Amino acid sequence: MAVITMREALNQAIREEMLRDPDVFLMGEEVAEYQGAYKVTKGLLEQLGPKRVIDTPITELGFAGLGVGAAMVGLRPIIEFMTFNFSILATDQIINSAAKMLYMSGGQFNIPIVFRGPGGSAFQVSSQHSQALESWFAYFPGLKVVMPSTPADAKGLLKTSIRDDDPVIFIEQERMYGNKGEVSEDPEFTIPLGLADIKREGADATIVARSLMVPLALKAAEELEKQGVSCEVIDPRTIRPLDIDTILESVKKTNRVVVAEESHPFCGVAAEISLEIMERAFDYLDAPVKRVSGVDVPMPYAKNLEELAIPGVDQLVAAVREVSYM
Amino acid sequence: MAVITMREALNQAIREEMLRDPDVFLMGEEVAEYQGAYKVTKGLLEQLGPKRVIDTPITELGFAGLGVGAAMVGLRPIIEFMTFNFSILATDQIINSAAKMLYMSGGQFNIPIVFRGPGGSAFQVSSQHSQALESWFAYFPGLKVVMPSTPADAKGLLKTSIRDDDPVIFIEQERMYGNKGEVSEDPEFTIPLGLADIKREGADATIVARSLMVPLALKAAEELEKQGVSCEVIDPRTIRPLDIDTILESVKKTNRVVVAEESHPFCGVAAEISLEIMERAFDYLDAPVKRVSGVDVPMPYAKNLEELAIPGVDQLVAAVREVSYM
Amino acid sequence: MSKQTAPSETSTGSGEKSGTGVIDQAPPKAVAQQLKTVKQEQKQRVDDVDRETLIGLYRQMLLVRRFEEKAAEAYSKGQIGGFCHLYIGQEAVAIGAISAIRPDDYVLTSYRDHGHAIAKGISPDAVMAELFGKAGGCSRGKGGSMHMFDRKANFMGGHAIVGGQIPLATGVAFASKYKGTDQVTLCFFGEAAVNQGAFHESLNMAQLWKLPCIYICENNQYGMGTSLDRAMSFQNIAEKASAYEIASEFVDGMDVLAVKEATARAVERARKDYRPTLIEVRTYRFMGHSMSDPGSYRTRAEIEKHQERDPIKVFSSTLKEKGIIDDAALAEMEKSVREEVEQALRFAEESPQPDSEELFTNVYANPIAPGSQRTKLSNE
Amino acid sequence: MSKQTAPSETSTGSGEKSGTGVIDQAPPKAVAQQLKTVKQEQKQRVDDVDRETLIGLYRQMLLVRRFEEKAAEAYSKGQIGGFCHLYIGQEAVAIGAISAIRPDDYVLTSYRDHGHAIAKGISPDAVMAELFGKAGGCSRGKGGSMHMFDRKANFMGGHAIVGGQIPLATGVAFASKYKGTDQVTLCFFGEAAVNQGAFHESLNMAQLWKLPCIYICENNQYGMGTSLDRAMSFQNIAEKASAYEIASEFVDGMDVLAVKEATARAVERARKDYRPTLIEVRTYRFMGHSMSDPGSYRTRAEIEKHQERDPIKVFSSTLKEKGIIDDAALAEMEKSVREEVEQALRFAEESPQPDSEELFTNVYANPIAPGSQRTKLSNE
Ligand SMILES: Cc1ncc(C[n+]2csc(CCOP(=O)(O)OP(=O)(O)O)c2C)c(N)n1
Ligand SMILES: Cc1ncc(C[n+]2csc(CCOP(=O)(O)OP(=O)(O)O)c2C)c(N)n1
Ligand SMILES: [Mg+2]
Ligand SMILES: [Mg+2]
Repeated sequence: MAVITMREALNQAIREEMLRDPDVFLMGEEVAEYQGAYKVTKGLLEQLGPKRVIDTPITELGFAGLGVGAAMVGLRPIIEFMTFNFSILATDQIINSAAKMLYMSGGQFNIPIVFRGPGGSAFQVSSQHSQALESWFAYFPGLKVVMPSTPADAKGLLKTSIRDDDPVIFIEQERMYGNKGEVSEDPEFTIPLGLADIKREGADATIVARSLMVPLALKAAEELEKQGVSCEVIDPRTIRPLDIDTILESVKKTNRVVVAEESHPFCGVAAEISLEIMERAFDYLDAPVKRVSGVDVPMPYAKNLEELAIPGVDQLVAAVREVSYM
Repeated sequence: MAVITMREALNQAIREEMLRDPDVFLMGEEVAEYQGAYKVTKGLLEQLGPKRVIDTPITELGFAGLGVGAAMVGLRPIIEFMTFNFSILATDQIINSAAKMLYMSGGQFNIPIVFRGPGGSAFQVSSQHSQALESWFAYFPGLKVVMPSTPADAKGLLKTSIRDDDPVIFIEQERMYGNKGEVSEDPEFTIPLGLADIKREGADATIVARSLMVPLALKAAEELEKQGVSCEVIDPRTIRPLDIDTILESVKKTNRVVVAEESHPFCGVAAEISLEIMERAFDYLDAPVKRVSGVDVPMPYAKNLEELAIPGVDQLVAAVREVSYM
Repeated sequence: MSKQTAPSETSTGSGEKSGTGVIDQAPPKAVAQQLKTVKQEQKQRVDDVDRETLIGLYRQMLLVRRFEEKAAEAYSKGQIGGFCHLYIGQEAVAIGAISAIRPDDYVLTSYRDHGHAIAKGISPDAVMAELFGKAGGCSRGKGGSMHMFDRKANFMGGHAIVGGQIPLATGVAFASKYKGTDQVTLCFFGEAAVNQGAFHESLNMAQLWKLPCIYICENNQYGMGTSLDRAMSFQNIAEKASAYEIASEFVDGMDVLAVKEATARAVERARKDYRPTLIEVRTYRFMGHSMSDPGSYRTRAEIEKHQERDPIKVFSSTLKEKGIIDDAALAEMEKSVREEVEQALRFAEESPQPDSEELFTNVYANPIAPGSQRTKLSNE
Repeated sequence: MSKQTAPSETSTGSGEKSGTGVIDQAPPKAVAQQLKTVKQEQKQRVDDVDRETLIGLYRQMLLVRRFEEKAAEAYSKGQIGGFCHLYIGQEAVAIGAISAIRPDDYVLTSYRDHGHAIAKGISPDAVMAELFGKAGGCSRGKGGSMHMFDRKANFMGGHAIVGGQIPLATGVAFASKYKGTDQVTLCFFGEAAVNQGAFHESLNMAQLWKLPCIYICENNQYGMGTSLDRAMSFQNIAEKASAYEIASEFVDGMDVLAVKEATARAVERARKDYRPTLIEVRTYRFMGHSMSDPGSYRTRAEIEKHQERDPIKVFSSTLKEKGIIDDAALAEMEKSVREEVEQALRFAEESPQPDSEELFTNVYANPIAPGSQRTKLSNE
């Protein structure tokens, strides 16, 4: 297994699936000649040609809808949003067409499409370019939502998403594109959707973390180990469908939970996870589930403010101590 | 106080505020000559003239953005979405412009705008026309979200929303437009945002319900009274900012909570309310908070299926019995 | 120098124009004149079409008309719910256009989709049952009036968001070119949908990438209660094609043969050269926007004026004058069509409601039961 | 008959066209020719403008240029973060256009907004401090490079969603007409934004309702790495105005006076008659799309060719040839501009970071503390 970056892992996943299945094509702004705004699609135009790797005009609604239409007749589009902030212009086609087509056609037209790109905060790109939208899409039945936190997960989950017969929202984290990890080179390496991963085992408290928060949670767990608290870190990886069972098993063992997210809190994924834990493991909880989120304000530009806007290791440590009544 | 419909109450609110403040104007599809697709804006064109009551082309993104621009220079637009389903096309301007303008301009440009119209389910209008989007908008700091459940609340809250200096998402329920109730005729009658209303007092269990669910919760409470359970029914009325204090006070008294909503469950408002209750009143809970939501599928057309898709009185009764361990 | 540097003149746009009212204010004489012209042109066109096709076209228009009259009746009785947008008056558009394509070509349209569905080959039984929300409906009762679908017929749906089908159709056409087939896609939409950003974005992509999509704007002159000129600054829709350098054509939608011919020209362009076309079809709806529309924005007189050019009446009189059909045959056809519609009604009434379990099916093609993946993995 | 029934001809659109590559492939001789033409035209225009204005225009272009060169330096040192889109090469557009409006008129633009901000009267100090994310910035450090704002200057922002400012500007113009003022609004955007639905929807409303908005498309021929002809099927942007019957003009963006004059004509139309205009300004950016753009989609030769028509160089040589300014005065001006930029840099460096509390301010104009409304009510 080679050590590669998340960016390379995503690139491999797309490349391998495109080589495997001629119905897969890639479309988005600057994905072809420019090699991707964040270089995730590097080399794909050269290898797969302009028929299958397509630069679009800046018309998110239009090309998202075009992708859904192509998927209706059996193609398997990968639609890149340069960032998920711009998917906001395309939500009508994602939510009204992609998510509902199978249902409202009485089972006739499934939509095998992947919408992918970076989401969440980047570095000082301010309010309109720093949005975490996973809860937005996960709200809608008909969509699947995936957020990897390691290069291996990125590759395995993206390959599965491309093979999946339903619309998948695949949210990468721009700050993590350079993160490195071991990744299988087996072209049949995939990771099922709807399966959480225990990133670290522990006995005293559970941290549920996704995407950008996973490495922070692991750091917090290390720090807490020194303080005598053994933390289990669970990464749901797929937000919808959510593997609540894995989380519940952990809760039943540790009796204490912190849910971490970089997104805004209100009606976010942590709220959903907390409710599901409460519904199904209430009697196991020794403390209320603690939520640690990004702050409830638009993202500011100034560096000092931006740093305050996203949860850090210290906050996670404090949260675990709080639920441990330390 | 006259007994009028929710439709008339909304109409009065708009009319009074337009008479009070010449900077208020109303814009949307079919709001003027057609008198509103659901007749909420009846008579306004005649009384206030075509300069202030304006029919638009079917360009939701465009006229939502036009409203935000007009609000930047001091006008106070009321933008009607024929239904909130169509606001999905306009989310970019609501979320990237209206919600963030004050923040990213460092406090210089507030956006006094109301986006309003019917949301949630109607009668057999199928998947694309039956969506509850309150959690979607409430996710974003910068927006306020209001959902009235009685004619009086509708009038008092809409008037306050129009006078408010921030963007307000005001979601009416189409099935409730004909509901009747007493409404003040005092042109200074308003209801503050961020204030929940105790629709019925009770001692044994709390039902938190909004919009369409409020009358159902009241019916359930009547039924439960007969069974010996005294229910308190709380209507938050404003989803953001959420008056969690009123809910907490009730929970501390009853120790049992059901949160009802017609929306999909995942990352919805009930999840948020549950988490906040858990965070701040964990030790008062005698049972986990119980969520009763619309089902987690797109809305089907067939009448028999549609009826199964939205919570009914029976489900609320059963939920209260469940948290009461009956 | 590339051509963008060329135009240096100032174009000053139009001046003030009426911003209200009914747009089609032709005086009575002009209407009579128009009617005469249609009929004359139609008579010439008849010569190029074989008898069977002509009679088939007529029967289809009649079938859609009678079908919808029956649906309106059922709606009034409460047998059909939700929104129900009738196509009465516009039949020549769907029937004419769809008669110019092959069964394996694709069609997408808006919520006003009963006519297109039947024209594309869905049985009236299945369409009526869908209106009734029954299991025998073409979308198994889950879609309703606005969401007719049929995979076998390549009928890719009625879509209820104004303009929503335009990017979708562009994608279906993209797929044909991608796969190298010669299938074309017809995309129908109302004139009010032209104002949506989705129209603009789609036509640009279609011409940029040369996609075999034929955009058919059914200009019935109103979007709900708003007349064209109150919503569109420049109302010559066919000419808007020039902003994308796309082929375009304007055609009279009251003449089924005119629509058929124009579509056939566009189909040729699309099938052979993967080139898109925008066709503006001038038509008129005789009923309200939907079953719940009071319709006070149009005068009785205006509607009646257009009814003189009822595409079915015009066509039957042409066929009679040309000796293609006679009164007896017409009466016979009327009878068989009415029987077909009665049969559809019976089918719909008798079809069962969808099973309650159907509420939860078709959300995902690959549903993932909670925990199922874990089991799968631990079994490995 | 109304005009919509008129066009019955078939327009067949364009045939195959190149779908790739650099669009502006003028041979060297043509460039020289072009340069000569600009200069000749500019010389004639100079005669209609007073000396002080001419020198002011020149100084402003120079100020923006030197300001951004300094910003690029600071960015490389890590003093500025995020995205930073430079305007170098395009200065004649913002400076020329904004010189044709009054201080109480409005300006909105995209993320590429430093030049417009300074041209509209925000001090270089405040713009630089904003880039540095400091409390002294024109958006108090909360907006950054892409979100310059100044209420006093009626500078209504840089906006970071491509096309997002177009509906907003339409609304600002709507408000002027609503209030009955004669203020006009300038809305700047790149040519790639023309493909967004927001452009289409806005221009239709502006002409339908006759709004005093001037849409200025800065056609620098690339949207990031995508050349115009790879994204737009018909590339004559000024002519797209005809799809809305809107006034339009094409102008050379390397000539500050040409831009000023064209804008002045549009302003007249907007101020007097509330009529919108679309102006396509042909320009070119000399730097990458943003500071992080490797820029491999253009050749050095292509950039250099355009640099020959550097709007600042062209204008200084015109002014010299016309005897408006001499080398000594130019050197003097260079010095004072550099001092002004140094001062801005010092200001930005010395300005404090926003207070941590600022994280939570400006979310709402009427914030509602939890529970506060209850107290208020029980006090009543
Ligand atoms: C995005 C969106 N906005 C509004 C509506 C409500 N609506 C349904 S049909 C319609 C009028 C459409 O008119 P047109 O496109 O001319 O088609 P027609 O109904 O005349 O066939 C409107 C406003 C909708 N369904 N979708
Ligand atoms: C809706 C949206 N899509 C994509 C982007 C990313 N992006 C920023 S600038 C740009 C190119 C815009 O080109 P153009 O409109 O020509 O303006 P220019 O940068 O040339 O001034 C792109 C794709 C964005 N900011 N917003
Ligand atoms: Mg119409
Ligand atoms: Mg550009």
